[in-house]
Formats: sequence, structure tokens, C-alpha cells
Amino acid sequence: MKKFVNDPKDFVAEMLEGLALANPDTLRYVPEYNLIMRADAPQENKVSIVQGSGSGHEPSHVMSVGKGMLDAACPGDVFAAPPADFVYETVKRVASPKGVLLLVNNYTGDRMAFEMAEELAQADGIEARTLFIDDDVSVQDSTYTVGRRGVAGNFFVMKAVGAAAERGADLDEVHRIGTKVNSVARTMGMALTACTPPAKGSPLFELPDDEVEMGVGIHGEPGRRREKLRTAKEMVGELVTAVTEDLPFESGDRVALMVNGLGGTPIGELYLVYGLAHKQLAERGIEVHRSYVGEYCTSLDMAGVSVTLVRLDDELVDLFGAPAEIPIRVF
Amino acid sequence: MKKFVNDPKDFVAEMLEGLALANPDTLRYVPEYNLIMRADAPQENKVSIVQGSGSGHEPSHVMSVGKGMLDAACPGDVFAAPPADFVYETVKRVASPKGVLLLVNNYTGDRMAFEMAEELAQADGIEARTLFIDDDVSVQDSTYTVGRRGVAGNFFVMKAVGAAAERGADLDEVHRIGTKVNSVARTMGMALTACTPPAKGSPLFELPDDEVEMGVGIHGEPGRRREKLRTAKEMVGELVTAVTEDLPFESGDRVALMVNGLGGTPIGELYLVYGLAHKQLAERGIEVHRSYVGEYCTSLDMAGVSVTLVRLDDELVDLFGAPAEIPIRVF
Amino acid sequence: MSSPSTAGSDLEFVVRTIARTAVDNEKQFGDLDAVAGDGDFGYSLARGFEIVLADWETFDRGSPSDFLKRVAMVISKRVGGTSGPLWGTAFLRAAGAVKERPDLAGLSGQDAVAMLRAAAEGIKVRGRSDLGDKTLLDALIPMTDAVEKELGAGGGASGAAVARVAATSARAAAEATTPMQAMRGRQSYTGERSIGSPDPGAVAVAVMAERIADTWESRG
Amino acid sequence: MSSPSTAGSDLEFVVRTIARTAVDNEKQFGDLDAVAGDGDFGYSLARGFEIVLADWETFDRGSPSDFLKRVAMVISKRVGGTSGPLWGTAFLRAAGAVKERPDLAGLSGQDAVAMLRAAAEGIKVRGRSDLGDKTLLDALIPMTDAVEKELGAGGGASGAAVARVAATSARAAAEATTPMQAMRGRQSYTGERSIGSPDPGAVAVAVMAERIADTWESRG
Ligand SMILES: Nc1ncnc2c1ncn2[C@@H]1O[C@H](COP(=O)(O)OP(=O)(O)O)[C@@H](O)[C@H]1O
Ligand SMILES: Nc1ncnc2c1ncn2[C@@H]1O[C@H](COP(=O)(O)OP(=O)(O)O)[C@@H](O)[C@H]1O
Ligand SMILES: [Mg+2]
Ligand SMILES: [Mg+2]
Ligand SMILES: [Mg+2]
Ligand SMILES: [Mg+2]
Repeated sequence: MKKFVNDPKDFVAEMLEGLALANPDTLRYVPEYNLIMRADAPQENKVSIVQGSGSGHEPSHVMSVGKGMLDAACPGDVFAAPPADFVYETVKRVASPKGVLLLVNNYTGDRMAFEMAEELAQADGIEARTLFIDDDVSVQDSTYTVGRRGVAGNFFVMKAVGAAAERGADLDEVHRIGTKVNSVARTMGMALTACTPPAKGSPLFELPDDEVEMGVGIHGEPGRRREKLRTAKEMVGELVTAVTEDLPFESGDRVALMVNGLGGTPIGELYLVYGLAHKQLAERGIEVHRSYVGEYCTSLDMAGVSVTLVRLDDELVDLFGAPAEIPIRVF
Repeated sequence: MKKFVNDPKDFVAEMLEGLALANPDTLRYVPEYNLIMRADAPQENKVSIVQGSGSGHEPSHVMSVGKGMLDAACPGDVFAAPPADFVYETVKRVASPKGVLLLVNNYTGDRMAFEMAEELAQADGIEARTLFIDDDVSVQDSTYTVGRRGVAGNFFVMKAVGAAAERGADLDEVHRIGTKVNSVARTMGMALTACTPPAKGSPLFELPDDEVEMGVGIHGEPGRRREKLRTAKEMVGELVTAVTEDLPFESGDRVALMVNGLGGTPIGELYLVYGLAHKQLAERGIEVHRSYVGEYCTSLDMAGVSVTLVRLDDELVDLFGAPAEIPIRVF
Repeated sequence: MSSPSTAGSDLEFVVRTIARTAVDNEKQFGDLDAVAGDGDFGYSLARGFEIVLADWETFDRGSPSDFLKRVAMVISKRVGGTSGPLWGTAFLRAAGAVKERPDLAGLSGQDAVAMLRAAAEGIKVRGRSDLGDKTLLDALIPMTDAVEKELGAGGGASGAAVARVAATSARAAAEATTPMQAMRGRQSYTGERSIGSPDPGAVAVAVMAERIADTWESRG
Repeated sequence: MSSPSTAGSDLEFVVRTIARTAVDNEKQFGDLDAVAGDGDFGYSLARGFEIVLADWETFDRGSPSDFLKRVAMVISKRVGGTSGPLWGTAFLRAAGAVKERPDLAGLSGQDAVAMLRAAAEGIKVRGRSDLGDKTLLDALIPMTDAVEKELGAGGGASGAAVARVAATSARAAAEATTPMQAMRGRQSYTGERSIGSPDPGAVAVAVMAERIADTWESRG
């Protein structure tokens, strides 16, 4: 394993410590519960937004805490949902009179932890509500009964509910907006290489030199199938087709297009992929109104990309365009 | 080779096309000369800033074009300086009455291309001046006579001269500021893995599973030496020591600290490295006043990091804090 | 991990053996999970049970129920992933099944069956899962059935014999998960690719039961 | 690449052979550069000289100087890296060395030497480099010396014989760069690690000279 790591057991804690040291004015780190929160949370007149999940998907979610996005994030260990107790402690710390919205990607462990925490918080009189995100089209609902996975689409949910909360929307309204974004967001990803969890020390799966995993999950879960490596144009075409045909996105639709790197793919390749996807959408009559190119929801050091489309309306255009300040920045 | 690429010869052009499609309002792409410029450049009352170099270092420099940073970037092919003629054409397009500052990382090919372009532009009556950046401490001046390499420190030069130009500083003043930033910026990088240029199709060098290249160049040039892979703390300690002892940075200094990913290292690891570097500096009495964690100057898909320190004074704090708008953003 | 040396009840022996097995098999359990899951199962269990061992001497031993609740709390609080809520719930429900019993050393074979049944029910509810979904339930439930049958056979089966029956049945049941397709948990996303390898949770139950049987005679 | 079929002067033959060699050896030259450099030398040369071949028929042939200037312009304009400015300058200076000559077919052996000397001088100035820095100069200059000596030996050495001398001396000189430490270009950053492999630029000069010698008799 070639990584910047000391004891793998300290990986998450040391990452969070670095994050806190780099953002002393805006973030607070609570080591006992692995939690990162806005220094100024909770705010009386604002619904608080919390997201948690396993670590290894950075900048989701610990680096998305800040004005206009999350009030707190409670990460678990790498690829493991946080303990319910950590979620509960997080909710308590950012509990606002206007309530707390819990954003959860749809995985069994995360669901259970957040449902338990929601119950505990409600028992304390905190108005907490949970919203599940499940934008990944690669796994079909019909076949497996646990539902779809939540992947990079969670960025758009965070952004929209963060913006709405900042403007003073109440919990019902914020929940409605988040639900709506999730309902019009679709993602599919693919891996060129496997990722290596620090504690495991070796790649999570074997992928031959000339094969890719189409529809891969952000924890290295297998996707739709193994395929031969092809040109970027062909592989991007498969992602775009899978995503557009799912909602479906149709000619005349205005969309936000995100090309998300999975951790090991450089930004130059991401822009190349973006250009291909943009043109393929244009051929279908779909107009890209907002673009997102970079890393939003990664899978450690996995080389690969995911493509997310969100169907826009005026409300979402407005919310996505709202200002936000989070640690991920270049200046 | 596992990359998102069609014909490797089109790699740079397709990346630039994607960049332009993602930023239709702010950027203009001129395919004949590989150039990316601000849609609103040149501006009468502002010195124009141009940087070029080989491609493969994104977001340097094509994704750093925008208000407050570069007016144009002219990349060459992957790891190859642009042809002098491309630089000249770029300068002509952003020529402002207040002059043009050309930022060049100190490599033979880049120096020659920019010197030739500067001459051509001056012959046309354009006031053009060149500034060389050479912040890499891994290669010693004394041993090799071509001087030090320019690496991630170029970000700070771009940012400071971009901010000064935006405020109306003249060419002398902008040149003075850039020279000053370069004189107080020091960087050293290290690789965990080699990078793979698309046209080559295989890694540029062989690095055994348990070895790292300490002091690597951003084109995969060998560094100070091969070493055994150690804990993050030890390796970061070596980088911090090399960088601080070079200027030297001393107890009481206020600095900007940048932990720059070389392309294949995920942001989680970068924050872990940041935390270690921050603490090691604190032990030396050096105060981190501004932090930068992410990818600024990469080497394709190389896993690795570089650490840059810039000694701050009030003028630089002010310039680094100025607003800027470039394609690299998460919202 | 310092191993607590106090002699204790069979209940303490069983819990401590489960904990030690989880800690000792971190890598094996993780590798099993990497086949069709995400490789963290061993890590999650080990992190929780190593706290159980570290805090071992401090646990309230006023009653079997209080003791099991303390174990449940450590796991729920400190273990993430899917395993934290599931195993925490299992121990909590087991505590509930013996809440009338006053004494750690006073539990019967029937109590053991009741605890195992309650644990399995808790997992079903928490995980929205059932027998046949290719989870640890597919080892736990057949094992409980076999133990109950052995006890019901009369003739006062010895603890050692019951432990051996548990081990044998759990192992067979864990192996029988190999041809199954996962319907719950992260493995289920892989669809048919989960076929061909045993469920990590079920294997963990078998390995724990085997270690209990193997060390039964030498218990404190 | 369509190969221009018009019969031409020795000058055109030499330039076309250089161009074809660059295009055909893209991979080999790149691999040599990857040892201690950054692997793009083959790519850079090939991209420039493939335009030279593509535009071949359109080049002004009014004089040797005009012709060489056109080649120089294509290379300067379209080749990046270190090689673009260096090779562009070399062709430009070669053009300057024969600017008095009116006719493409009218060049002498002495003209060839003058062009090579001028090219080397241009590279020295542009690259701030000299003999012994482990660059293409270390093949180009010894080769030029050998050619001059062969011509000076009198007896009207044939073109084929001169070409062979150039090839042999360039190859020997390129091989002699192996134990040298690079003092210029990206290779120089590697310090002592550049020792043990030949300089890519010097090898390219040798391969080009060899191909000229090998195909001299069959030139158009
Ligand atoms: N819904 C569920 N109900 C019961 N057991 C489950 C369920 N989901 C997973 N499991 C069990 O948990 C094991 C995996 O645990 P773990 O690796 O911690 O979960 P995760 O999938 O979150 O990484 C599986 O092998 C299975 O035995
Ligand atoms: N300063 C210089 N003077 C003369 N020749 C040089 C100089 N620097 C490099 N070279 C030659 O150029 C070759 C490398 O070319 P290329 O790979 O295009 O350059 P880069 O180092 O920019 O990648 C070297 O093998 C050497 O022969
Ligand atoms: Mg997990
Ligand atoms: Mg180069
Ligand atoms: Mg798992
Ligand atoms: Mg090179």
C-alpha cells in the first residue's frame, strides 16, 4: 500500500485534525465523536443540516461543512457508517429551534445509524428529520430490495438544502427541496482501478489491466459488469446513456452536469470527460446549464469517474447559484 | 495505460475543449494555438498576465485563467513547453496598453519559448516582460547549472500578480511583486508512484512497491534520492525540513502553507499531510497564517505531494486574500 | 490485548470468547468481506470488541441483563458500519431475554436459547432481513435450532456437548451460505456475484462458536 | 504519411530523411528520453517533422536558404519542448550559412560543413550549452569534424563515402555520451543518474545520419 498514512487506525482522526488546523476560524472538530461542525452552529433561525457516512469519500462530507452547505458532518471509519451514538451526539450539538435535517446516503449501515439517532434526538425533543439519497442508477431497484445507493448526487442535495436553510426556510420546506433534488438527480460511475482502504492495505478488488468496472459503487462494490477498457468517448457514452435514460432526461431539459473524479483521476482527464459528456448531451437536445468538474464524492484513490445529471427548474437554478463557503477551495 | 483518453494526440485539445464548454461565459478557447484566455481580456487598464508550460500539471495553468489570476494560459503538449509561436500568438491576443507579464517556470524549453516570444512581441511594440519561477529546493543550484525548477510555488506568484494587476498596478510593480513572491517561496515534492503520459502509455519510471522518490520533479524527473516508504509523519518531516531550512524559514515567521497533491493522491490524505506539516512547523515556531490543501500543480496521475511555504508580510497577506474567480471551484 | 484472568460464569466466558475471536480474526473477517462487500467487517467488529475487552473488568455484573446491556452499549456506541447497530441490537435483545434472571452464573441451556432467539429477532427487525438473505442470521438461526434440539433431546446434555453442537451446526450453516445470493447489506448490490463465497457475518458466527467449543473445558 | 515522390537535390533528400527518421522513431526516441528525462522527445520531434513531410510539396525552393527557412519555421512554430526552439534554430542557422547559394542542387561538401557548424553554433547560443554537456551537440560537432576531415583529405570523397563517415562518427559520438553527466536540459536535474544511458538527442542525430548513409544510393 502506497499512501500517506501513519497507523491506519488513526487515518480518519488525523485527516480531521488536518482539516480543523487548516480552517481554524470556521470549523470545530470534536475528536470524541469524529465530528466536524461549523464554528457558528447552531443558529437560532436556521435549520441545521447534518450529513454523515463512511469516510473515504472526501470532500464528502467533512470538507463540505460551512456557510451555505452542512452545519456538521459525522464520518465513520473508512467505508463504515458512523456509530449511531456519534450521529446522536452530532445532532445534539447542532440542534436548532428550527430543527435538524439529516442527510443519509441509502446504505444499510447508514440508514440504521441515522434512524437510531433520529429516534434518540426526538426523544430529547429535538425536531430531527431524515432524508435518504439514492441517485445511483447502476443498481436496479427491481432486482435488489435494499434500494439504490446514494453517491455523488448527494452534493446537489446538500447545496440546495444548505442554500434554502441559509435563507430561513423551515424544516418542511428544506425537506421538500431535498426530496425534490434527489428525485431529479441520477448518477452512474465507473472504475479504472480499485481503491485501497488504509486498514486493509491492499486493493479492494482485482481489476485486470484491460478491464473496467462499469457502474461501480463508491465503496468499491461491483457494478453492472466488467468490461474491456475502451476509448473515453465510448465509456462516457455508456455512462451518459445509462443516466439519461433512467429518469429519463429528454430533449429540451435543462440540466446541471457533474463529472466527478473518484480520487485517482487527474483533473485534466475529468475535463476531457466533461467535454465528451457535454457534447453527447447536446446531441440528445439536453442543455447543460451549470457544470461541475472535479472531485465531490470519491472512493479513496480509485481511478474513475461518475457522471451526475440533475434536471433543473428555476427554483433549483436559484438555489444552486447561491453562495457557499466550505473548506474545498483553491484560494 | 488506464486513462480517459481517445487518441493520445488529442488529449490536450480535448481537455481544453471540455474546459471551454464548462466555462462558456468566462473563457475563450483558441484551438489553433492551444490557448485559453479570459473572455474579457485584454483590459485597457490592467496588466495582462500570461503563463504557459507543458500540459499535465492541471489546474496549472489553463484552469487558473480568470478574474484575479491569469488572463491567458498557453499550454504545450503533455510535459513539453509550448512552441514559441503559440506563446507569441497568446501575447498578441491579450496585449494591453499597460503591458504583459509572462510567468515561466524555469525549464530550458519554457525559457527558450518565452524568450523568443518576448522578443517577437517587443518587436511588435508590445511591452512584454518575463519572470522566471524557481521554487523547487530539491535540486541544488550549485550542482547543476540550469538553476532550480519551478513547481507549485507558481500558484502564489499567479495569485499575487493577478491580484495586483486587477487593482491597477503597472508592469514594474506587478513584476516586482512576482519577483518578491518567488524569492520567499520554497517547495519540495515526493512521489509514491510514477505518472503515465498518455502518449507514452506506460509509467515514466519504475518505482518499487516499497520505495518513494524524494524531491521528484513535476515531469517525473528524479529527485534527491530513492528512499524506503515510511510513515506519513516521517516523510512529511523530510519535506518540511528541506523546505524550511532552505530559505531558511525561522521561528517567528508567518507563512502560507500549501499541501499540493500531484494528481493521484486523494484529498483525505492531503489533509492528513497538512495536519502533520502544520504541527511540525508549529514546533519550529513557524506560524501558518494561510492554508492551501488540494491540487494546484500536478504531474498527471502521480501519487504524491509537495509542500510549499511562502514567507508572508502584510503586502502578501493582502494580495493572497484578494478575490479571484477561476474554473477550479466546487460550486 | 490484556486477557482478563478472573474466573467467571459461562456467560462471561462466552462473551469474552466472542470478543477475543473478533479481535483475533480481524484480518480474516475483513478479507471475507472484501470478496463481495467493502472489506471493513473485520475492522468494525475488532474495534468494538477490543473496547469490550479493555473495559471488561469495569462492567456491571449485577445481573446477566445488566452485564449484556453494558456490552451492547459499547458496541452500539463505538462500532459503525452495518455491524454496529446489528450486533449492538443483538446483545441488547439478549439482555432483555434474561432480565428476570438474578445471577450471572445461574443461566440454563433454555436461557441460552432464549437469548439467541431474541438476538436473531432483533437483527431481523433492525436489518429488515430474514433467513435466506445471506446474512449472519443464516448461521445464527440454524445454530439456535440445533442447540434447542440437543437440549430437548433430554439426558441433560453437557455444556461442552451443546457447545460442540452449536459449533458444528453454525459451521455447516455458514458454509451453506456460499451458493446463496445476498439480498441485504452491501453484498446485495453485487447481485449474482455474491454467489460463490460465504457470508462474512455467518462465518464469523461459526468461528466464534467453534472457539467456544474448543476452549469450553479450559474456561475460567 | 504520404512520401513525396519527386526526385530532388541532395539537400532535399537529407532533410526528408531526417524528417522521416524522426517520424519513424517516435517511440524509440521517446523511450530513450524516459530513462532520465520526461519521455516526450520522440513525440515532440515527430509532431514537427510530420508537418514538414505533410507540407513538403508546398515549400519554397527558390534557394537552399529559403527552403531551409521554411523547414525552420514549421519546426519553431509547431514543436514545443526544448527540441522545438533548438531544432528550429539549427535549421534557421543552416539557412543563413548558405544564403549566397542560388540553387538547391548546387551545394558542395564545404557548404554541408558550413551548415552543420552554423546549426551547432545556433544550438549552443539558444541552449546556453556546449560540447560535453551531454546533448545532441556531442554527436553533431564530432560528426561535423569527421565530415570536414574526410572532405579535406582530398581525392574528392564521394557523397556516399562522406555520408558513411558522418554516420559512423555520429554513432560513436552518441555512444560516447553514455558515461557523461548531463549538464543541460531536463536530464541534468537527475545529476549522476543521467550517467549510464546515452543522450536521446545525440542518438537521434546518429540514427538520422545512419539512415542518410544507408539510403544514399537510392535517393530520388
Ligand atoms: N440487513 C442486514 N440484516 C442482517 N445482517 C446483515 C444485514 N446487512 C449486512 N448484514 C451482515 O453484516 C455483514 C457485513 O457487515 P459490515 O461489513 O459491517 O457491513 P457494511 O456492508 O456496512 O460494510 C454481512 O456479512 C451480513 O452478515
Ligand atoms: N540546453 C540544451 N542545449 C542543447 N541541447 C539540449 C539542451 N537541453 C536539452 N537538449 C537536448 O534535447 C534533448 C531533449 O529534448 P526534449 O525531450 O524535447 O526536451 P525536454 O527536456 O524539454 O523534454 C536532450 O536529449 C538533449 O540532446
Ligand atoms: Mg462498510
Ligand atoms: Mg518535455
Ligand atoms: Mg463491510
Ligand atoms: Mg523530454
